[in-house]
Amino acid sequence: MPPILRVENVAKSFGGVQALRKVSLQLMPNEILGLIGPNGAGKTTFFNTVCGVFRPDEGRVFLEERDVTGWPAHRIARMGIGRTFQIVKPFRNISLERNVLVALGHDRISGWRPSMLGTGLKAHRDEVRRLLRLVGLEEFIDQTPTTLPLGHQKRMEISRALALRPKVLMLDEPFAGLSEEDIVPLAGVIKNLQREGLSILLIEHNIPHVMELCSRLAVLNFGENLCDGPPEIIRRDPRVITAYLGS
Amino acid sequence: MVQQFLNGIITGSLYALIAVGLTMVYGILRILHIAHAAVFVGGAYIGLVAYTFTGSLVLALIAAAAGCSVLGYLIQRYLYTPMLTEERIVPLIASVGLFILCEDLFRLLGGPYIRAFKVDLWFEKIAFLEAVVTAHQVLILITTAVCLLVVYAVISKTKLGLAWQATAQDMDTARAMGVNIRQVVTFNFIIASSIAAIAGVMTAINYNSVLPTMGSVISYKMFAIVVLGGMGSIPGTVVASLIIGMSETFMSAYFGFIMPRDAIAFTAMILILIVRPQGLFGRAR
Amino acid sequence: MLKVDRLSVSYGEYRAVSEVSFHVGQGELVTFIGANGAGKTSTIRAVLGLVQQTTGSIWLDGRDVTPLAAHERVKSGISIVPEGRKIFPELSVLQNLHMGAYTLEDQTRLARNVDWVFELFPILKQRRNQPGGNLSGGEQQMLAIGRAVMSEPKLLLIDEMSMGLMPIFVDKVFELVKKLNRDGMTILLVEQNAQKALGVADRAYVLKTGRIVLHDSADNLRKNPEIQKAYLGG
Amino acid sequence: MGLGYLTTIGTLVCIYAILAISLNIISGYAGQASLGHAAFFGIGAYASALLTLKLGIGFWVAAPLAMMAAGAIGAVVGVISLRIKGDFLAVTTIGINFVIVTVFEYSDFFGGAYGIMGIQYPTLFGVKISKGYYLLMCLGFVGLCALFSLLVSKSWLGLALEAIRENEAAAEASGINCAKFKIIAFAFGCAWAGLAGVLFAHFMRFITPNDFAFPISITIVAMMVVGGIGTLRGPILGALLMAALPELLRPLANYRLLFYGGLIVLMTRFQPQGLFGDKAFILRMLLGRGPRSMRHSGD
Amino acid sequence: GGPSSPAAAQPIKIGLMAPLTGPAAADGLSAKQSCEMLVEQVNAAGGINGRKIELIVYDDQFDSKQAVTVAQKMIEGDKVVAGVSGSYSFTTRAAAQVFQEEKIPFSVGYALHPAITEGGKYVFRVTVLGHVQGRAGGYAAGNLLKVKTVSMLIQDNDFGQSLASGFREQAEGLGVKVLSADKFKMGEKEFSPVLTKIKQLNPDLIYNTAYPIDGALILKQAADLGIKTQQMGSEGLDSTKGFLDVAGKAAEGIIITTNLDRDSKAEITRKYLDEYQKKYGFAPDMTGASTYDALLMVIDAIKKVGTDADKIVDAFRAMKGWQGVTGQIQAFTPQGEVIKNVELQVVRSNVFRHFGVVSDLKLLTP
Ligand SMILES: Nc1ncnc2c1ncn2[C@@H]1O[C@H](COP(=O)(O)OP(=O)(O)OP(=O)(O)O)[C@@H](O)[C@H]1O
Ligand SMILES: Nc1ncnc2c1ncn2[C@@H]1O[C@H](COP(=O)(O)OP(=O)(O)OP(=O)(O)O)[C@@H](O)[C@H]1O
Ligand SMILES: [Mg+2]
Ligand SMILES: [Mg+2]
Repeated sequence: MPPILRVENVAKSFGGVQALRKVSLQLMPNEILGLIGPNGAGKTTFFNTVCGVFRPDEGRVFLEERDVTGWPAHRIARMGIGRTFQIVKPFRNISLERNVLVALGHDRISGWRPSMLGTGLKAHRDEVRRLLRLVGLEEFIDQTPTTLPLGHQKRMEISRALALRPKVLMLDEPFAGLSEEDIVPLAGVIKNLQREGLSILLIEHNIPHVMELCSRLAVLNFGENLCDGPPEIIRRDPRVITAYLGS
Repeated sequence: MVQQFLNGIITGSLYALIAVGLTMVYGILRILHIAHAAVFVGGAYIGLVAYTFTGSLVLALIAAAAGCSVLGYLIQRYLYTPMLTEERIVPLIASVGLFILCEDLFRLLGGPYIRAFKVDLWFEKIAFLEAVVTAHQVLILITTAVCLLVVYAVISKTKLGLAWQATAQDMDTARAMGVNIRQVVTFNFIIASSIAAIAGVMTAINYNSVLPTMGSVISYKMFAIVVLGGMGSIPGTVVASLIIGMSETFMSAYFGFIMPRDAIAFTAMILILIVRPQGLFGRAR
Repeated sequence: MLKVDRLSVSYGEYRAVSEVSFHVGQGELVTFIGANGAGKTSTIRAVLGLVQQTTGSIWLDGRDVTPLAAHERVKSGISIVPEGRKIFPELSVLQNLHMGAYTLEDQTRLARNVDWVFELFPILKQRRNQPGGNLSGGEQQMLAIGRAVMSEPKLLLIDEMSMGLMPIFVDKVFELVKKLNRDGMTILLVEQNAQKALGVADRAYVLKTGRIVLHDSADNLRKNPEIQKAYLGG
Repeated sequence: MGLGYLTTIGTLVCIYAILAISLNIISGYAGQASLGHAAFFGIGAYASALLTLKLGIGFWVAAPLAMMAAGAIGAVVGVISLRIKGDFLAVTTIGINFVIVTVFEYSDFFGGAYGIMGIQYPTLFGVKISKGYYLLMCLGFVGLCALFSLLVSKSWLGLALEAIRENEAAAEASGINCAKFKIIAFAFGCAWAGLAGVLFAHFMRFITPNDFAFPISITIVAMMVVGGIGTLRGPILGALLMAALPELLRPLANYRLLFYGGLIVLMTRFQPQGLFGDKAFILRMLLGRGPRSMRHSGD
Repeated sequence: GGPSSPAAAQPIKIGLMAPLTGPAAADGLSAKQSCEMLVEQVNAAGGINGRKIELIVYDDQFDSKQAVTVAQKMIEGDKVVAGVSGSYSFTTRAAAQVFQEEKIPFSVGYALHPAITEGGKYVFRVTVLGHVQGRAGGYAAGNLLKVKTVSMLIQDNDFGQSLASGFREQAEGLGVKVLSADKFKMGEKEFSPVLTKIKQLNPDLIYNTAYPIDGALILKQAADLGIKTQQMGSEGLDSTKGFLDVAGKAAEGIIITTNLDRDSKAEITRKYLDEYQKKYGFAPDMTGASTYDALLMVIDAIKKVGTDADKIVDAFRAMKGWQGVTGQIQAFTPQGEVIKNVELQVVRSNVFRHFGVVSDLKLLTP
């Protein structure tokens, strides 16, 4: 089976800082791949490069074997990559409903069809509700993100990414800042999504949950692949232990 | 050629003197402070009154700076600060309203007519290399240099300057670091307004005139400079002032009929911004 | 050291914290645990005077600081690691640290503290002249922690300490907190990693929808089966 | 009061209302600062004046052409807005206003400093429209413009613009082509401003570059802000209020401008979300909702 | 006091529009003060056939939209029998249209835009067209000053443009060479760059079409740069407070074309100058004098024929040889443009003095 997302030797530097030296990665269909590595290893930069926020200095990105390197972010999003942000970026002053609706309507908005001046957006409220319910935010549907605690905002971003009906979901530290109480159901949701056929790439420092959730781990260090493999093996890799996990 | 170069420098330094205050205000509150021009005109009027009574330019400058500090403080305290949480265009419009109000107030108080502001300095002009500089122009150059150096030193070398920058970026967090926001903002406005006052007096004596509408061109044109400099960067403002001063001078000297000076300033700004959207000294975001 | 009496925080009509009372003794390390939206951040910000609509009173060192503005409270020896890091994005790393020591007058101590922070987090030293906004999430978190300890506070408020930090550093910062506490610093810690937080704390309060529902020594809470189930993933 | 006087003011109010509504599409919905809206007002006016005078085209053909001209140049500003953002864009649009007015003022093709004279009232089926009917026609266009704005805000397009206003990075990640929609917002907003220009030119029948200078842009922004940015009723009512204000203040004679400025200060200071915005005092009174807890006082 | 008027007589209303606020407030005030003085004088002398005059003054704020509403308001609301413009060109042009449509006589003071009178027969102007005045300047340059070369500084509005085009036409016709022609914007302050260039060209004459403050700065900066060339200006500089005070000794020797001769022997002019000085404490400007004449003509016409609009218009048209503050009107063209002499004034010891007069009819007829 070909990988759904294939990244080859991408490099990216900011002025003097080489955030990615050479990173390759393959995400197989229907897997949860954990991307871990020390702070500043280049994980977020990697996400941004794949999603089209940055153009890589070198290397190529393939989505379902199609070269999408250098495509603008919105096109990649429409091609089927949904993502969340490490530092949350909600649409701050509009309701959660409209936050999610934006992504839900991406295909309606993109084309010049009659639906663009469409009949009430309200018609999609049920779908939005479903997406918010998934992450436990249904009751906040009419509130704006500014009035919600950080943890809620992060979960809203997952709903929003799912509204794109993506093939690949990329989550940047979804558990950070969430209490254990909230993580457990969210991890369940992620697992479910995978079962329903989504491929998921996950950056996370919460090792116990990563180990449990991911079928495979890839480790970045100083902008390079350190190693990858099943969680049990990675956990015992001495290089990973010294660079990242600690005793 | 030498003369044109001098003309450019002098125009540029007057611009810098006015724009630096705007840059400071923008730098800390992120407000496009149109009413800065009203402070500038206020300075010219106060200076004129003080000079008429005392006959001393130094006293006139001090009086203008003091008066405008109060004006600046009031604007900051009772108009801008309560509006900080609003959309940024709201304080801008408030500022426009204030500018209209002040301009008309000056007209009502000082009459619509132009008033001469004649100050004789200890020499009249210096001629060298087939160029001429008047005493007023020399005074402008010196004042500008001193004011700008002082501001630059404060901002880049002192804790207060650091607090200014921090406050500009995140007021809440700056407060959490122990910055007395109110004091810092007040101080910023006092310095900015004092410099505007000094610029007002300098402009008035250079052109031997004070009139209610002398701020109207300045009110928006200075933004071309502030933006070109990178919004909030003092060295950027100085360089931008000189660029605009020079381009206006050389354009109007050699192609004077193509467009008015304001349009030259804005054209220069737009062209440079298209190449460098963050301004000359701004940081790319 | 810190005594909070019937503190309430509202946002408009919504009351996020209702009448919570708690205290943190001199040299204690106290932690707050609670789900998202329980009101932890609101409480911490209220202690520092950063939220507007509050009622109740806050005592610091036996002094009523309720009428004081935020910056005055900071002067009397509080500092904070804010939720979401709140790094000054356009100040350099070094300038960010200097801002942390805004209330510290002594230049030599400032320089020493900078060195100390750089020693704790070597990556910050490498990035010292870069704008804080360009750092990675974890690097920013380190900077936020470093910035907070720069002023040698008497009372340190930490909102989400380990957020975004890699595992080695999680251990490291908990050790750091423990050490600071042992050296005499009073600490109020909000942390999602309840397991670790209870491991270092002396006492803990459990918040739920704006109220304190439980309060006990850390050891006892760790053994409490309900807490284990809800917050410790056990 | 005389009918002619009232129709004159009414027509001007309509023209301003179209300007404020159209600016609101750019600034209120899409969140893009524009302090040069008068330039597009001018483009519409000049285009229609020249088309009718020089080419002898009728009003009803010239009007859409003029709208297109303004919209096309608006789209160019949209392209510029992709690169220059935020306050930089705001000041750039001031510059664009200056440059465009300079073009009118310094090229003989546009009548130079003398302006353009002899523009005619439009005819409908060969009959010259009278002042009263012209006002009705303008009202009709205000209605169309408001309807357009309403459709935008209720449609996917409006949602996309809102997303761009709130956060561009997140909008891109949600599949929104920010570049395209910014250009669309500018193009539509400016095209409507162009229509206002058409109406203005044929009403005044004499236009000079002065009529489209930067202070007019500021007036339009002020109408939008004073009324309530981001809403539809805000700009309309704001235009009504602000365009009538100079006449309402006429009894103050010499103190007119003083009060005008003062009122702007007071309105923005105490009703920063607009007199008719969502949180407005007036609206609350009318709808009988009790006073909400006041905003926190700033430090 | 004059004879008391019958109580039943309604006052005759005449409208005045002027920029009383905004950037041109000084000129508006001059116009308003002059007209108020005139109305006081006429009323004190018993009014017109026993009826008092009531002056309705409106502010146009230097805005053509307001000019239109103000015109409507004075015609419909106040039912004025005639209107007077003490305002600039573009506002006056916009208002003229309304007066023409409503068929109310409109007498224009100092606005120079050529198209103002194009509106129709109800619109008149008491000052000469900018183009004509420019021609007079060119004539003076070539024939009286006998200069060979000239540099022009042209204000980029209709005022400056029309003066400059007339000047250029006439001067070039007389063999004067135009070395440079630079435009500048109203409110410009820094002329050193262009003056530096002009200094190198070294013309015999510098002609500017500036308003008072800009003109004062041109002269002052020219003096600072050591330029000793003869200067010439237009009625735009005919202001004591705005021009002479600011330019100071730099103004010495400049010649301007205007329609107010401050050394005039005519009694009406003397009286105006003296009384204005007495009443307001400073010497009046051309803008005041012209607007005064515009109003005075209306009053004289009403005295003759009553308040019927068409009769007033006809009376206007018949006013050959009418003497006003700003000189004697030779005739009106069918357009409604005035034909009268252009005065040349020179500044000596910081006051305007008589220098000459241009009275060539061929040149003065638009
Ligand atoms: N815009 C930028 N300019 C300069 N340097 C940058 C920029 N963005 C990231 N960096 C640097 O690149 C490196 C990689 O950053 P990145 O955000 O990808 O790390 P990360 O692996 O996501 O770390 P974390 O786990 O802390 O989030 C960091 O050292 C950071 O300082
Ligand atoms: N600015 C605000 N306006 C309105 N409501 C707010 C605001 N900030 C927080 N809230 C509400 O107050 C409640 C408490 O929020 P707070 O941020 O204190 O929770 P928390 O315990 O820190 O949560 P988290 O663990 O997610 O950080 C939440 O329900 C939130 O919705
Ligand atoms: Mg990261
Ligand atoms: Mg929190």
